[in-house]
Amino acid sequence: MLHVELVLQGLVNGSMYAVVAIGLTLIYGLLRILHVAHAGLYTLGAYITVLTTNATGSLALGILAAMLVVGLCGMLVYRLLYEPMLERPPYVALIASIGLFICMEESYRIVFGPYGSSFDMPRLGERIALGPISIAAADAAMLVGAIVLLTGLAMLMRRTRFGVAWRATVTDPAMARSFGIDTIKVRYVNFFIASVFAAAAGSLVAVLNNLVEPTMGSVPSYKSLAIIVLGGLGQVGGTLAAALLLGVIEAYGTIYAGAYLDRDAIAFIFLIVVLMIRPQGLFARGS
Amino acid sequence: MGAYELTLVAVVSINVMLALGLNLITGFCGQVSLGHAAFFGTGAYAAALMAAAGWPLPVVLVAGGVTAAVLGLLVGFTSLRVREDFLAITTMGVGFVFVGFVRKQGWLGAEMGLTNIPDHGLGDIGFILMCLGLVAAMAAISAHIKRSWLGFGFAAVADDEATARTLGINVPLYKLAAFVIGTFLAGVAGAVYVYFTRFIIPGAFGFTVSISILSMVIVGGVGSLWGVIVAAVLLTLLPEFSRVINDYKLLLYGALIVLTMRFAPDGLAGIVTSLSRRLRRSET
Amino acid sequence: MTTPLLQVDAVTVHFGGITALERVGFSLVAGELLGLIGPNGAGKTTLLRAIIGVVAPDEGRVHLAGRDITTLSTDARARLGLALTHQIVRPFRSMSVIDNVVLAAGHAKTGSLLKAVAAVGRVAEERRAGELLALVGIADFAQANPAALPLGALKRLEVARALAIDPKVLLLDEPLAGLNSVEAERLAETLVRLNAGGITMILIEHNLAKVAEVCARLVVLDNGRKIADGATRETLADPAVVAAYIGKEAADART
Amino acid sequence: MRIRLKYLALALSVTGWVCAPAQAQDVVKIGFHAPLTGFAAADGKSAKQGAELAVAQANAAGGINGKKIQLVVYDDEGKPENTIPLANKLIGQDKVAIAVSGGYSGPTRAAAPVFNRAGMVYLSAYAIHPDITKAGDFIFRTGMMGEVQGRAGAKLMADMLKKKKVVIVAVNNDFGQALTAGVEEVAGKFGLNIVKKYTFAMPDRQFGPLVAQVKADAPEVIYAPGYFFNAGPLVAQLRAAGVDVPIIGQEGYDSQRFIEIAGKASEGVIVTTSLDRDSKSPATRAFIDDYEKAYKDRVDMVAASGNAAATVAIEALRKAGSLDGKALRDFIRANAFETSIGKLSFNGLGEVKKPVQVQVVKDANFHHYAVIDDLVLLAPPEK
Repeated sequence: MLHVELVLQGLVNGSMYAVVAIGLTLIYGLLRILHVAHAGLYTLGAYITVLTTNATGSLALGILAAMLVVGLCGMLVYRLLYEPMLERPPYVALIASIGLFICMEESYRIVFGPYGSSFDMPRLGERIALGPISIAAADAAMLVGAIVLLTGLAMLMRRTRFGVAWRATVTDPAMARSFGIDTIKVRYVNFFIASVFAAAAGSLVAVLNNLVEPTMGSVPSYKSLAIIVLGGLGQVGGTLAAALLLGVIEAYGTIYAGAYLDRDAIAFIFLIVVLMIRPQGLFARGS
Repeated sequence: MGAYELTLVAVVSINVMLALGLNLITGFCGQVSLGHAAFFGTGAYAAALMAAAGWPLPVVLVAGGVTAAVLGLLVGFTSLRVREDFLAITTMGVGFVFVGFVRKQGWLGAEMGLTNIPDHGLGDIGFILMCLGLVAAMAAISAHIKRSWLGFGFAAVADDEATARTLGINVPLYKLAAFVIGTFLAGVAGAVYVYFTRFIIPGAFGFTVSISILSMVIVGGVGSLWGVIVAAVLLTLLPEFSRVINDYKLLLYGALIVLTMRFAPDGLAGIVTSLSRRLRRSET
Repeated sequence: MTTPLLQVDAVTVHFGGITALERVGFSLVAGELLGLIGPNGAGKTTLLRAIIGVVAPDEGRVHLAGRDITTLSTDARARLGLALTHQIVRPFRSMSVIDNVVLAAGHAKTGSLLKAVAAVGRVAEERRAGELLALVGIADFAQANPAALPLGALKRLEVARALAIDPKVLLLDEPLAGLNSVEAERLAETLVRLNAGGITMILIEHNLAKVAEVCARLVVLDNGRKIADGATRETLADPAVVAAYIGKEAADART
Repeated sequence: MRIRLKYLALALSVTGWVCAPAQAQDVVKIGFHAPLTGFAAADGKSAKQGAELAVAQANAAGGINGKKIQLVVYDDEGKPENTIPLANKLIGQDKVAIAVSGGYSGPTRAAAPVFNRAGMVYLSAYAIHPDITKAGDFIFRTGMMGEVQGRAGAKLMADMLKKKKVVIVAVNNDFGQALTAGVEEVAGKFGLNIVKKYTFAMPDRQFGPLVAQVKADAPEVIYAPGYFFNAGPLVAQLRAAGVDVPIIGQEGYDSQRFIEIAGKASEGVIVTTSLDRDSKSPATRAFIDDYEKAYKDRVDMVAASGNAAATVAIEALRKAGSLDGKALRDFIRANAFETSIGKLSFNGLGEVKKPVQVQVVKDANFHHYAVIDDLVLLAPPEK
């Protein structure tokens, strides 16, 4: 029974990683940018969710507002920061992104204060029983939220014009343009969708922890980088699998290796071992 | 100079040493590392153990450097296996594994850190002179490497590994050399840090330290020696200058990095080069 | 008969499920200028890459001056005297044109870490690089940034840089492509002169008239297999070679 | 009363301007550093506000022999190496008379030898590392050492709650390590059985696997050293998982934010701390009331600790008869101080001697539960 719960909790954490990292991998896949500031947008999403919900009393409205505002912010980040540096070596965008992330965290601290914020009314504190096992309602919400979001993304990628355009642009931008695909628009929409995922992750975590803080993006900022690398940079399915796997490994690591290693160290030892064996990532397709 | 300025010089010196070391790896040889603090920390822990065991200062400095270089060699081997973005993330992972490991090691003081480090015995002025001497030596080493055929080879590796190979350059060996020399400098900086603070804790060698060192290298201008030194000094002193605006200090720091990358991605060195070029053009 | 300078035995290269080269072998005597021809996709570039070691063959051996170099790294092969020019130019874009050549001319220094650390002076290498740039006809561009150069000049930079490592065997992957006819004529003359001066060469070239003019002997590849190897005139008349080219052209014409 | 508040506001606005040029003879300066940016910024802000309040109160009451007190505040960023120049700046440029640390152990350990060498009194408000006071006899600690508080926790669990089977879930830093060590030190004496020990990282907010494991361990009590930002989610997740045994927290929990985050789950959580919310002592009442008025926020332990350390500094400046470091040191060593966290006196090492407050969360507020004043058990080290 303990193992069922450990795996389940690992999947809850893993699904949170997945929702953050999916956005990152969409951006990497298209533009080869390691978008560290993605975690700053995630924090913004969490704050907007809590503040809007407290102001209006509606969690749904809070989440919606977060997704919309953060999605637009993501496009803005692309327009103002990344677009002019696409021709530069990749570390330029990486360092710029780190600088932006520092700015974001500091702005949140200055504007919202260092203590963090919570919902006026704690939400989803109950527990749902599913036969012999039971799960906290907040955990269930995280899992269901992640499944809905990721299914939505899968449908978007498979069934819509944008999905086709996205995949064409990733494979060969010049070819995509010659087929009449507006690759510039694809990039903007891509940033919008990725940022919406960041916001959604922020909303879910706000509900899960009942706490949003200026520095809450720090851990996702580097851990999601590890995940997209494990998943084979730019691979959506690989990222999902890597996130869930890492969640479960960390769950076991926390319990059984906690005396020797930090939780973050467990994640990165896993990463390094995998990369030494498969330098292209765990789930990358063959070159 | 008062004690304040003297200690500030020590802090700046340590950061310049770290930036010079990373500049060899990332600037000269093109291997982006997000885990430089791990080598800094390795040197510091080795030095702390040696100093507490009673070894004299010169031995401790060298031991710090050598221990860090051994880890540097190991990480260098990973750079032969993974490249570019993968290498950046791998080195970031090395940083986290280092801190995560040290945090749990009783013999390294775990969270309480290592203490009982003897005085360096040089006096305040003597210590600062040692710091400046080390900075000068490291700058001289960097300058020599840059001028030498080793530096020429590094530039080729940074530019295009495969082509460098067809010209007879043993790329793996060059990369390992960059990692070993660069991390040796970081280890020496770690030993200096130990004598400066007289205790160490795992938190002093975390990811943010790696990021701030890398920022110095990039803001200075990748590969430019003086640019990196100037950036290391400026970025270290920025919080001191901006104590007036305590609350906005870190915001300013982040904004500076963003603006540099956005408008002058070649860093300070790039700004100066383009200015001098413009000046020359207007003269003719 | 003396030992061949370069000996390629039954080299096979697979990319995924595709066989790029299948048991290709030939040998090269010192002083030869060998033409390597074949239709697009025949495996010519892959063969040069396998000889220099950028591509690892799945089977087969490569010998240079009697020494088995199959397991050596690219840089070790370069130090033993193999040089390659790229079909798609790859200058070091962070260096000036002349520095590209100076670096190669310093191969004796960069070949060993200890020498590389100790050595600073570049005078001899700069002189040699200047000569080579003049030889290939781009001395005027010496201080320019490669990014500012026309393709023709970059193709000649490739040749100058490869020559600078003082190769025993020079592998030339379409050095004349992208040059205008005057440039191509001049570079071809230079290559012939260098060959006469003792440098052994393998030349990939599309223009069969040019090949016939320059090379005494040809190796012909088609679909990863060697279909002919011999004196230029006889080889070009070989029905199998004609069929490979014409078949290819016919096939191209159909699409 | 109205006049007093006006002074308070004025004093607050003055202390905000760190670099305002002020003639040395007009003011007496107190040096202060805390982490105002980064992950510990919340604690830094509380400590700063607590200290500022002490200064404002003292200035409203006439300052020091007619001179105004000025608090010189710097951000230590939580970095030891940065705090060394900072301490030297406070001594050399700002010419402060005494200094207070509102920071964590790392920066405080780095600064303590600097102040001690300069012969200047330095008071650590809430950093827990044992090395701090070992730097010399000018260094005092008004907060509890981690080990001492850990011992109090052991007594609370074994003696007062009569629970013997404990699982420890500690934050992985010096605070968690020291508290754990304190419990372990006296576990035998109290017949406490430490079944399992786990740690979590400072930024962790999700404890699913730990919660599942603790539930399987079925302890009688959980000892969980951490801060409100870890403890809020941890307690909520433990309760949501149906773990209903008592949870023992420490001064890191002591913030209204803990209750806001954990919500109903916080009810019944017992913490060992320094601040008694139900205290009748005038010093404590004045602190709580003025703080909540001045900052429109609830007090927390860190604010109280910053306030108490600054109060000791101000009392010494006022009554030692000289601003000389030795005089201040001797005065602090020889006297007891009435502060927001009770009556403080110091042992030969400079460690505070005071009882431990035990508070329980009831109706969304901290309330008095008990006091542990076993001075033998709580005796800090003398060497």
